Amino acid sequence: MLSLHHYLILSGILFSIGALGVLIRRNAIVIFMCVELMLNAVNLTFIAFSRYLGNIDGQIFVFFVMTVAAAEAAVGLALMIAFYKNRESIDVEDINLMKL
Amino acid sequence: MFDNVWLIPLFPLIGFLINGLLGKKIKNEAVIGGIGTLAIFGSFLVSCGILLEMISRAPENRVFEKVVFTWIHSGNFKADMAFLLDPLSCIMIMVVTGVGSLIHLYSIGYMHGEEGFYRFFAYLNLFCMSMLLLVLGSNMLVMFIGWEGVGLCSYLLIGYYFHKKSAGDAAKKAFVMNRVGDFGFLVGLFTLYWWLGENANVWTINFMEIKKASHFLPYGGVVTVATLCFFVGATGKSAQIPLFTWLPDAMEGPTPVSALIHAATMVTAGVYMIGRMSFVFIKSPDTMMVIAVVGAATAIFAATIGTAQNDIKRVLAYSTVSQLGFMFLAMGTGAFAAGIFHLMTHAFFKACLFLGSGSVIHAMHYALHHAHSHDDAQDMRNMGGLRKSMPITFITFLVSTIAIAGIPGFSGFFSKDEILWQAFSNPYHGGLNIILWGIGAIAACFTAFYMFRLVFMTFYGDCRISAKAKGHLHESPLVITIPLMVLGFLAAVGGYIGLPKLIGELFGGIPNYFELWLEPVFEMAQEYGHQYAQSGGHHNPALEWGLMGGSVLIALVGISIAFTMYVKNTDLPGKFTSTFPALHRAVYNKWYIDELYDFLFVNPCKALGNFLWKGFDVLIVDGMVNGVAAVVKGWSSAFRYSETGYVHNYAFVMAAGTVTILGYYIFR
Amino acid sequence: MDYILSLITFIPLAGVLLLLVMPRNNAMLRGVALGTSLVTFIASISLICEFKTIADYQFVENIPWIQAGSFQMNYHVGIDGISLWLVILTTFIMPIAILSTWTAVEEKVKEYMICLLLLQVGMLGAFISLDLFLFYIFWELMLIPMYFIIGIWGGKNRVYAAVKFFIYTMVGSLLMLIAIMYVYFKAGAGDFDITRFYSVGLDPATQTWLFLAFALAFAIKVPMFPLHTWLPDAHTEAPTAGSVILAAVLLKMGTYGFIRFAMPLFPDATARFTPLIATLAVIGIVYASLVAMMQEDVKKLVAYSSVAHLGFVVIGLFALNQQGIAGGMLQMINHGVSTGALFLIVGFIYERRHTRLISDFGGLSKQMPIFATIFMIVTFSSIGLPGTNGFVGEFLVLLGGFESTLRPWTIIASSGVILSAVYMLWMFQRVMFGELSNPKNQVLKDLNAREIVIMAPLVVMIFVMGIYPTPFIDKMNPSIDKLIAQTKRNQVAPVAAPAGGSAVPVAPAMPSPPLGGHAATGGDASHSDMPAGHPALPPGHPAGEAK
Amino acid sequence: MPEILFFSLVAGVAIISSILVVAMRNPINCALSLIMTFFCMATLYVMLDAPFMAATQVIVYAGAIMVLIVFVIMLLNMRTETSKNYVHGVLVSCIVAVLTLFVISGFLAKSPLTGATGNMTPELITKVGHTELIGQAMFTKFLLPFEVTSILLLVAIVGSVILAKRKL
Repeated sequence: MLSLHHYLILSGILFSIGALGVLIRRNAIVIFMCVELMLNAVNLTFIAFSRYLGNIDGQIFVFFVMTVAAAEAAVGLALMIAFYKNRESIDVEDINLMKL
Repeated sequence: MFDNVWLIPLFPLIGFLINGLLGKKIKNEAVIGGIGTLAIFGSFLVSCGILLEMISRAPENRVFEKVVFTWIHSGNFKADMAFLLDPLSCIMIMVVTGVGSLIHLYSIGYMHGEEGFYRFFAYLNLFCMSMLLLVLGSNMLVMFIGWEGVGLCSYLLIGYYFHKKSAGDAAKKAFVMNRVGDFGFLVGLFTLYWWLGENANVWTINFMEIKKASHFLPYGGVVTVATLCFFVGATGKSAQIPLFTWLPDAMEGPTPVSALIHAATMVTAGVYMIGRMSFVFIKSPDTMMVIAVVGAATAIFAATIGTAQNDIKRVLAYSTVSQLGFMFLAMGTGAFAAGIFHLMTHAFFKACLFLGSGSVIHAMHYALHHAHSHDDAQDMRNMGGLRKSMPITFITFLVSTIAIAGIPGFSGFFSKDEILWQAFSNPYHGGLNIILWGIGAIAACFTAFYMFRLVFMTFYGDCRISAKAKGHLHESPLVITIPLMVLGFLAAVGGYIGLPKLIGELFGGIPNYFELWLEPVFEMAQEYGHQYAQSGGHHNPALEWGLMGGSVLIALVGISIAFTMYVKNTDLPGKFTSTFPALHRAVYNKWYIDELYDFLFVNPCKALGNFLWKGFDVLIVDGMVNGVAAVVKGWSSAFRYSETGYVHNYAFVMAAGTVTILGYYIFR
Repeated sequence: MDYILSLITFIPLAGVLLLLVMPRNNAMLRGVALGTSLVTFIASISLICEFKTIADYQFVENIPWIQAGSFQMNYHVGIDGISLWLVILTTFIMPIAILSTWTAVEEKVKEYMICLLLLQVGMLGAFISLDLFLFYIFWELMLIPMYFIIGIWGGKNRVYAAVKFFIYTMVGSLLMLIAIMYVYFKAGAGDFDITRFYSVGLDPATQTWLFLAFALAFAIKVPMFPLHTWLPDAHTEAPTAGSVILAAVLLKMGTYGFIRFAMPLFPDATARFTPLIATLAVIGIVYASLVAMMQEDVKKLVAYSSVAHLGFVVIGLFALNQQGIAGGMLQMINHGVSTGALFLIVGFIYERRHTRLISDFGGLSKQMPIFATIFMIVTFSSIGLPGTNGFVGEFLVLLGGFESTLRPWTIIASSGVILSAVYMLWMFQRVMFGELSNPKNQVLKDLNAREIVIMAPLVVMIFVMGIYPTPFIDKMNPSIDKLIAQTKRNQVAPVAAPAGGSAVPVAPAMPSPPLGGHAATGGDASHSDMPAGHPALPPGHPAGEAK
Repeated sequence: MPEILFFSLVAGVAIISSILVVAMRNPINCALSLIMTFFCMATLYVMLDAPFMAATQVIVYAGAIMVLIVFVIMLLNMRTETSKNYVHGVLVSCIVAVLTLFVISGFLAKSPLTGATGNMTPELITKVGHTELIGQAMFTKFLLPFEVTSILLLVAIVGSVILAKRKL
């Protein structure tokens, strides 16, 4: 029987992969996509719990997460474009104003 | 009249303020000089009034104290701005204002056309005010204002030609050496104040109150310490060994300054101070001996240097140091009245000598200037034969020289002879007396020698400047010669108010008026002195006559040597020099005392200062401070590597941290 | 007139607010700042007029401020004879300081003036605080504007100097904060009123540590050898106004702290450390004089002379008798006037020549006669010539020292009068005398009207205080007596009280407290005759409160 | 059983495609893999009786956001990175990722996995309809957050316009 655990483990795997991507990639857009991946993993958890606990609140949260993700996409991509205009690159290693 | 004593220092102060603040705008030399001279002359008139009133009073009513206002009052310490009139200060104000007035008058002529004419008169007035405060002060602190004030004026006036480096150096040297003395004065003051307060509960610095409480003071002990400190102050101010080297250098100042400050008044402040506190000094036999020995040593030491100098003013300067030595010798042998007497006569003849030399320099300068010659106007080797062109200067100069040499009939004879006699016969120093007398006599011989050497080199022989310049030589104007004549007259007759008893008896018992006058001042000191005096002096008239004759003989010997060497046989000095080159060099270079002081004090101080600054301050203290900073910086720069500035490093650390923390909570 | 002290303290703050909203018109900004400081000065004159010559604190304001549980901080201000003159000195120096950099500071004038006025608030506040907590706040408040003044408007090496100044002072004040807290807990719950702390009898061991903490903070500020190295740097780099204020007022914070806090609060420790502190002060005098002698930079020379002068002040204070403390207090004011004037003078020539090296000058007397006269007066005041202010203070300090147990130290310190003459006159000679050889110096202009206006009040003060110092001394005398009584009595109390306590008038028959355990009660014996006995505290509050 | 099979299939595809997202060099490929993952997610949502969420997932994520990303990638004309694809700490990062997974598993193993239960049963969903259930909750209980969301979006719009327009 398909249980909550299945979903949660899948979600954990996806989350870990997303996190790995965030940590190892240099391309800002790819990192951004990995963040989206992590968000999705969380969404999956929300919905799974919502289903198994019979509580709709989780799904509403997913809704909000999506909104945030959309807003994030808009602003984040705008930032990247702005940065690219400036530096001709969106390599995160070039975002190093704080470096000594 | 006594109540108006505050006017005496006030007049010069007003003169100083007017000339100092407005002098630049006035511009008119006659007005500036007039204000300056009138100011001090006003003080002179007041002083005369005070003198007359004092004479009219009975001897026991001659002490008067005038409090103007309370200056400092803190706890049990109180210092009033107050003036003390007694026979001693009366003599001093007469000398200061009298000689001061004449020198002011003289300066109008001498300083004519100098840049900063007003400045000169302002300083001169300020000096007179300080000097008057010094002699009139009724407590040690008011005296100290004057004490430092005259030092300041001396500094200002020596540095009058401030664009000359030598003048600046000399001024600084004078002030600093005076400061060393002041240090002694202060410590002495503290010691006396503290000891009297602590042990006798007399918290005072007032002379009269100290005098009243002086019976509390022990013989020797703390008094020796205090008086020695005071004596250090006196050596600084009065140019005694070891602090005498500033006085010859002080001749960088204009000549009237040398006459007023460095001959007649300021340098005698130390003598005056000892006289003022005679009742304290006498209580320490050791100090008295130190004073006598230092005085005698200075007298002979400076006299030897005086024999080899060529600068006319420097000879006079060393002569001053030497004569001051005589005064201290008198003070140290308990002959306070004789010391003060010599102070007074010395003020007359030395002021006259300096002013005379000024007159000579003035003339020489004028002549050389007009002949476009760059020869030194003060070098006696350039002079000679001036007696023809400058008769008044010559006569007054000669009179004063005779006076200083100690020829009977002139003022210097009476005072110097008195000192020598007292040195020989005083009851305090036992076997040392004869040595003191001997040194004094030899110094007197030297004095006669170098003074007449000066006269012969300057006024006799042939003129050694170019013929062109010779034509320009002429007698100085009246404004210069009048003070010379007055001072010359005083130098001749000033001694008769203090006729030695021996001579007085010859003329029907004329008393020694001077000693009589000062008797109430030094009475107490004599009383204390008798406590430990040894079996009285040898009051043997025959011996006194003999010594008197001896000292005259000594003076004549000095004069005749000078006559032989500088008039009759002018090759002799050169031969002498070539026979004893080392001796001559040493004497000519003032026994290398300046170099010795440089080596002993100045250079080590500089080196120490430099070491402390660069070695200690910068290297050690700052090094430690900066070292701490460097250590912190080193650590932080090591830690800095954890902050790479790359976003993913922060992300990584954040993730790892989160995982660690969560892991801890989940698996604990 | 009840709020006159607050008024004086916060007028500059009002000036700051006004400056904040003003447009960036430099002339107007300077005018407002100057006006503010002048108004403050005029207001402070009323303090002198209204001041009664008694020992108590006057113009007292005591308003509850922060109440956090048992902690209570009050806005408690007031002055006595000791702080009166320092307040006046501060308000007197401020307009002069503002005028001094009228033209020298052209950048960020608004911020500069704000910093200066804020600094004034801090200084005045520190002098009038009677609440330790309030004092600490003002003490720290001073630090920040000064840091900016040095760090922004300073010379070449300004950042180094500013940071050094900041860190040095901060280290000290942190320790002081800890000590304040400790004293507070020892005293038991209540407010931070210093009069309350005066009566807390601490045991000698505790006093030692607390005294050291306070003394370190104050010694750094004074500054005493060997904690002085921030001073030459800070002075050299600071703009003229900064140097003037630093010398004239900020350094006094240290000595004021000693006399107001460290000595009466920890009398035993004071007695114990007097030889040490006197030694440091004497070393400071001789050492700084020797170092000053060799300086090549005029400003550094003056800075080192400050160290020497403050050494005299410290000797005077620790002589702990009427003359010594009065002399020390006078010397503080004198030093403010004379050294302030010296820094102004250095500022004048620096503005003209942009160098401070002694070797670059020489013969200026010829070109600048007015300047030469003023410079000479100030120099002699700094040397301590009788008739100028420097003498009275120095003399009283030495006299006081000589009367006290510090006699040997005083004799060595007296040699400072020689050394000060050496270094000051040598500097004066090299700068003002000699040939006017440098062509750049031949075109120097004499002082202009503004500069004369700046110097005139200082020169007047130099003579007034030198010739008639009586009003200054008279006004402080009762407070000094009280201070001495406090310090001396407390010195006896913990030791002599068990033996019978006859040394002090003990009103209630209190059992003598055991030493060590609850030292907080040690002050009971002396509590009853405290003039400002705290009503909130019953005499002899239980020792348990101290926990 | 078929449920589990199907789940495994979908989950496998999701994992593989998400790994591809991390591993692919070309951003476009990454984006396409991500879209694949999103579709898998939508499928899973359907399996969890949340069809409305599945639809939203497809529309918002796969539709809007991914289009935006692809657009940007193309706009910036990004090519396959030749060398410096990854940062240095790949291995360490992998360890952290594995640890993350480990921690999550640990949490799952230890936690009772309970929470506030509700009355939403598959029967109710089929009866009332998922969309309506969501709508009811959204416009009653979560009305205020919902409205606030609009402000968030507004801010995002303004922000992105400014960022993209202004010459930085």
